[in-house]
Amino acid sequence: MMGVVDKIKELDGAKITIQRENRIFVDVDKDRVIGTLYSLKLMGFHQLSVQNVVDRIKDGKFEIFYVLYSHEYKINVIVRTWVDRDNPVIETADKIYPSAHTWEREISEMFGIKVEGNEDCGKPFILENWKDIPPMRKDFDSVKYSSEHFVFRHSEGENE
Amino acid sequence: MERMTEEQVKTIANMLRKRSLWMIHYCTGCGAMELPPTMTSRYDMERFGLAPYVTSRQADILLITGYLNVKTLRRVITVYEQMLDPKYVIGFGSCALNGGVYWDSYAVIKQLDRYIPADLYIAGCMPRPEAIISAFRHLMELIDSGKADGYKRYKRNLAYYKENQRKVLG
Amino acid sequence: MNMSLELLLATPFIGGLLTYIGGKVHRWVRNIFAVLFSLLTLGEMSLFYNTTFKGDVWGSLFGSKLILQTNPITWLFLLIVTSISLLVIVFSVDDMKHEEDHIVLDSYYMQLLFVEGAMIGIVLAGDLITFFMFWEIMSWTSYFLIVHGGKKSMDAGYKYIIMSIIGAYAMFVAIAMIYSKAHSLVYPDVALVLSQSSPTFTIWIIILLGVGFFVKAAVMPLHTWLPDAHSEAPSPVSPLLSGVLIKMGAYGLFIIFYGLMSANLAKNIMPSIFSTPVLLYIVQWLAALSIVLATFLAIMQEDAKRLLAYSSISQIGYVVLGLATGTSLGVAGGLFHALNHAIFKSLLFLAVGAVIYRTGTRNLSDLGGLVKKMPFTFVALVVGIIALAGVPPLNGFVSKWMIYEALLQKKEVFLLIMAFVGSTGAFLYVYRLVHSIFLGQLSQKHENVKDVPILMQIPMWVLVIATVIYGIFPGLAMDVIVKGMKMFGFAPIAYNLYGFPQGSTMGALKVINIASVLMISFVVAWIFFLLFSKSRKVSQYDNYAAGQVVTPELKYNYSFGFYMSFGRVIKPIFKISIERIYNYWVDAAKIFGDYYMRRVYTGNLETYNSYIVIVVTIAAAAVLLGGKIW
Amino acid sequence: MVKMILIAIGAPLVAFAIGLSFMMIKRKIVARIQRRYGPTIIQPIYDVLKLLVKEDNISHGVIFSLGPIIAIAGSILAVFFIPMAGFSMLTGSGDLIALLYIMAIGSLGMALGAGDSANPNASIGISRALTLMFGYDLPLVIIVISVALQYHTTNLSDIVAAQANGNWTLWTLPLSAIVGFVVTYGALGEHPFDIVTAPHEVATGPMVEYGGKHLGFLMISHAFHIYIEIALFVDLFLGGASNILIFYLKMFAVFFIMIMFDEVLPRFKIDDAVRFYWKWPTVVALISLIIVLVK
Repeated sequence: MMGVVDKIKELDGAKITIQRENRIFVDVDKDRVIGTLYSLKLMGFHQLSVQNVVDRIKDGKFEIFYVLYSHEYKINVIVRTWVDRDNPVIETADKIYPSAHTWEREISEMFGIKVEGNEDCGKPFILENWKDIPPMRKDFDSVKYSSEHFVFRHSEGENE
Repeated sequence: MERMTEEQVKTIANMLRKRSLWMIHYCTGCGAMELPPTMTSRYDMERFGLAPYVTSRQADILLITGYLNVKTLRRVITVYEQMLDPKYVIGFGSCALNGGVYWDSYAVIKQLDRYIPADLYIAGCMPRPEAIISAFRHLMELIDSGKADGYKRYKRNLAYYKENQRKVLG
Repeated sequence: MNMSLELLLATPFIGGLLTYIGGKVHRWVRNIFAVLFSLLTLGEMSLFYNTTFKGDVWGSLFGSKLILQTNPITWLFLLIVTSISLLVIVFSVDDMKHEEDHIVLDSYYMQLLFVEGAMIGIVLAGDLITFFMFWEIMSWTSYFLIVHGGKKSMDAGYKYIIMSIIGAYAMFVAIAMIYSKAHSLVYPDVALVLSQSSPTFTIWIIILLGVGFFVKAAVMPLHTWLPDAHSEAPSPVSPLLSGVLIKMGAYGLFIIFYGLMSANLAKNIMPSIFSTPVLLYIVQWLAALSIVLATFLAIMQEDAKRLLAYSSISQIGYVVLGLATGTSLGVAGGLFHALNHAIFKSLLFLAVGAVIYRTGTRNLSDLGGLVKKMPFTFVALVVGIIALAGVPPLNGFVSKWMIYEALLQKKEVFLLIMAFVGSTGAFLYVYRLVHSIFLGQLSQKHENVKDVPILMQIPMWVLVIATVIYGIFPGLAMDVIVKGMKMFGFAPIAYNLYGFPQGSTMGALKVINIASVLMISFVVAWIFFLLFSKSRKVSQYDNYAAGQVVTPELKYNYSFGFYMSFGRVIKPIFKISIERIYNYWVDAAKIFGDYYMRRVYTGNLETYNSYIVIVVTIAAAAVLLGGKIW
Repeated sequence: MVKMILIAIGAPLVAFAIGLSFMMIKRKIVARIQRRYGPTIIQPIYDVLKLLVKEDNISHGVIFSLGPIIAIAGSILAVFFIPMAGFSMLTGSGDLIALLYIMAIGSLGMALGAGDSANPNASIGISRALTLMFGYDLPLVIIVISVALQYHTTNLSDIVAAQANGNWTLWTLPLSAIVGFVVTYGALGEHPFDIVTAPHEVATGPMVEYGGKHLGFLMISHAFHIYIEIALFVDLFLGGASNILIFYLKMFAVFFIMIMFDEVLPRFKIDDAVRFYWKWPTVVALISLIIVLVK
C-alpha cells in the first residue's frame, strides 16, 4: 500500500501534500497535467470522480481540480492546476478519462473556460439562450440578474 | 327560461368537474415527493375522485410542485396549452409564490402567475399530504362556485402572459 | 346474336396489334384503342352470362380436336380476367405517363392485351393442347410485362420465367403421356383415359400437372418467384399479376381435381384420410402452410408491394384450401374467394400504385400522414384492407366464412386453426400497410402531394363498389358458382341473396343484417357525438411529447420495424427458408456446369471436329445396319 | 314487432349498464385490496360525464374523430350477436365465426383513429394491441372450434340451448373453460395484460391524444367491450341464463375472479405475452380439442 504513495512522490514537477491517510493533493502546473493524469491512471487510479473549477477571484486564477480514486488502494488523489482568469485555456482530458468530456462541457459553459480538443464545448449544454457572462463566475451578480429579469412579489398586497 | 337552463347546465357541469378531477403526472420540482403518499393508501386522494393521468389531453389539474426554472417553464407552458379547457393550476410551496429559497437564483422564476394563471397556492416549503388534500378540497369548492376560472383569465389577457413569457424565455 | 367464342378470343389479340400500330400514329390513339378493345372484350364476355354450355371446334392439331367451351365457372374466371384487365389498362393510361420512350409504351399496351387474350384462351380451352398453348403465351407475355419495371425487375422476371418454364415442362410431359395413351386430348376423353389407366399413371399425371399449376398459383414450396415479380413489376401490372394471373393456377387445379378426375375417381384409386383422398389432403396442408408462413412473412415486410405480394400467397392459399376440400361448400368458397381476392387485391395494388405515382417511394418507413393529402386513395385502401382482413360487411368475409364452414363440417380442425391464424395475422400486416402510408406524421417532402388524377381513381372506385356489392349480396356470385358446379357433379348449396339460411350449414349468415345494424349504430353514435361541444382542429405538431415542442424536422413517427416485438417470437421459424435451398441448388448446378461441362466443351476446334466425325460414323453405321436403334 | 324495437333499444343500454357497473365495482374492490377506501361507487359515471361536458375538444382530423364513433358502433353491433339472458338476438344472421370478426370492427376503428393522432406512443400502443390480439386469438380459435364440434353447431343460441339443464360446457369441457377464462382475461386488457395502455411505458398507448368527449366515447366503448367479452364467455361455457339476474350474477362471478388476479401479477412484456399464449393455453386447448374429436 505504501508503495503507491512513494510512486506518487516521485512524480516530477509535482508538489505533493498528504492531507490525510487516503487524500493526497498533487499540484501541477498547466502543461504537465495530462502527463500526471496519465501516469496516475497507470498506477491504478482508474476513476475520475469529479473534475471542476474553483474561482479564486482574489489572486485572479481558476483552480481546476481532478479527483481520482483507486478502488484497489482506497486513496483519493486530487490533481490541481491553476489557470489565469482572463483567457482560461486547458487541454482536454477525455482521451484518458472519458467522463471528463461532460465535465469539461459544464466547465466551459458555467465558467467560460476554453477546452482544446473537446469539440462539444461550444454547443449549448444546460443553459438555454443565455446572453450574460457565464453564471458560476464570482464576478457574475446573481441577485442583480434575477431582479432585472424577474419581478419580485411585493409582500403587502397583490401586485396584479 | 332559456337563460335559466343555461345556468342549470353550468351548475351540473361544475358539480361533475368537481367530482372527477384528473391530475397530470408532471413533477416539476421537489414537491413531487409529497404526491405518492397522497395518492396511495396512506392518504388516498382517490376518495375525492382525483386520479393521476399521464398525458396533458386527459388531465384537468396541472401541479407546479416547487421551484420552476426557466427551462421547465418552457415545457410547462406547452403542457398547459395542450390541456383541454376547464383546467386548473395549483402552485405548491413558497418557491411558486415568490421564488422561495432560490430567490437570488438566475434561473428560477419568482412569480408563477405572471406566466401561467394559478388558481390556488399551497404555502409551506413542501406542504404535507394533508395540506395537499385540503388544497384539493378548496379547489373543489372554487370549481363548484365557479370562481376557479384561471383558464378564462389566460384566454382573456393572453397578450399579457405571452409578453411575460417571451421576456423570460427569450 | 350468337357471339362465337373465337371472336371473343380473337378480340384482345387483334386489339393488341391495333394498339401497337395506333401507338405509331399518336399516343392518344393507342390509349383509346387499348381501352376500347378491353371494353369490347368485357362486353362480348358478358353476353355469355347464362349460357350453361357452348362448345365449338376451332381446329385440330396432331389428330386431336381443339375445342373452346364455356360454362358458368369459366364465365366467373372470364369476369375476373376481363374486368381487372380493363381497370388495369385505364389505370396505366395515366400511371405510365412518366415513361417517355414511345416504343416501350406501345409494346407495353400490346402485351397487356395479349396477356388478357392468353388468359381468356386458357379459361375457354376445352382440351389440353389449347390450354397449354395459351398457358405458354400467358407466361411469356407476362414475363415481358414484369421486365418493364426497371433494372431489378430483370432478375425478378428472370426468376419468374425460369420457374414458369419448369412448371410448363412438367405439364408438357403429362400431356405427352396422356397423348401417348389416348391420341385425343379433349377433356372428356382425358377423363376417360385417366379412369381406365393404372392408379400410378393417374397419380403421376396429376402430380405433373399439379406442379405446373402450383408454380403459377405460388403455393408454398414453389412460391419464391412471386414476391420479387409482384414488387418489381410496374405498378399497374402488379394487380394484373396477383389479381388474375395466380387465379389461372387455381383454375388449373380446379380443372384437374374436378374436370379431368371425376369426383369419385380420386377416392377409389388412393387411400383417403379424413374422407379426403390423400393427394387432396397433401394439397390442403401445403395451402394451409402457405397461408400461415406467408402471413408471418408479410407481417415483417418493410416494402408495401412485397407485403401485398406475400399476402397474395397467403390469400391464394385460402383459394387452394377451399378447392381441395372436395365438399361443394368448400369448393364454392374457394371459387368465391378467388373472385373476392381478385377484387380487393387489385384495389390494394392500385391504391399502393397511386401512392407510388405521387410519392415515388414504396418503402413503408419513408411514408406517413398522407391521409390529409390523398383522402380518396385512403378510402380505397381502407376498404381494400377491411375486405382483405375479412371483416363482415365487405366481400372478403363471406368467402372465408364458407371455407371455414366447409372445414368445420369435415372436422379438419388443424387446417381450420391454421386458416384462422392466417386471417388474424392478416389483421396485423393489413393495419401496418394503412398506418405506415396514411396515418402518423406527414413528412416535409410530401407536403405538396395531391391526390391522383381522375382517370386513376375511376378503377379504384369501381372496385370499391364491387367489394361492397359482393360483400352484402353474396347471392349474386353464388348463382353463377352453384350453377357451374352442378355441371361438375357437385351437390347444390342452399343459399339466398344475402347469405346462407339456417339449415344448410352449421350456422346461418345474413350479411345484410350485419351491415344494416352497423350502419344504424354508426349513425346513432355519430349523432350522440355531435351533441357535445365541437372539437377544434389541431396541427400534427401540437402533439403530446412530454412537454417537448415537436418541430417539423423531428421525425416523430413510429413505423420502421412496426412488429419488431412480434418478430422476436417468430424468428426461429425463419431459420429454414426455401429461398436459400433454391439458391443452394442453383449454385450447385453452376459449379457442376463449370467443372464437368468444361471437360466436354474444351473450346478448341480439334475436339469439336473429332466429335462431329464420331457422330457421323455412328449414324452411318446405324443406317447401314437397318436403322433400328431405338 | 314492439318486442323487436324494445330489444333493439334496450340491449345496448343494458349492456352498457352492466359493463359500467363492472368498472365501478372493479375500482372499489381494487382500492380495498390496496387497503384504501377507493372512490364513490359511481365514480366512473362522473368521469364519463365530466369528459363529455368538457368545453374544449381537439381533433387531429376526420379519421381521428371517427375512431371512437366506429369503436362504439362496432361494440353495439357485437352486443346484438351475443344471446343475452334468454333473448337470442340476431344470432340467426351471424354465427360464432362471424362474431369473432364482428368483435374486430371496433378495435380496427379505434386503431385507425389512434393512428391518425400522429403520436408514436399511439402507434406503439396499437402494434402491441394487434400483437396481443394475434397472441390470444390462437387459443380462442381452438376453444371456439372445440365448442362448435361439441354441439355440432356454430349458432350461439343453439349452443346456449344445448347447455340448458345444468350441463354447462364448464363441466363437459373443463380444459376449454380454463383456456377461455385466460383468453377473456387477455382480451379485456386487465392488469397483467395491460401492455397496450401501459401508463408508465407508452403513456396510455392509443388513448394518448384522446381527451374530452373522444376519451368519454372510448370509455363507453370499453364498458361495452367488458360486457361483450364476459357475456361471450358466459354463453359459451356457463350456459347463458334465462333471466337477466342470473346472467348478471354469472358474469359478476367471472369478473370477480379476474379482479383477484388483477393486482397481484406483474405486467407481461409484449413478446412474452404472445409466447405465453402460444405455449400453455394453446397446448391445453389442443388437448381438449382432441378429446372432443375422439368423443
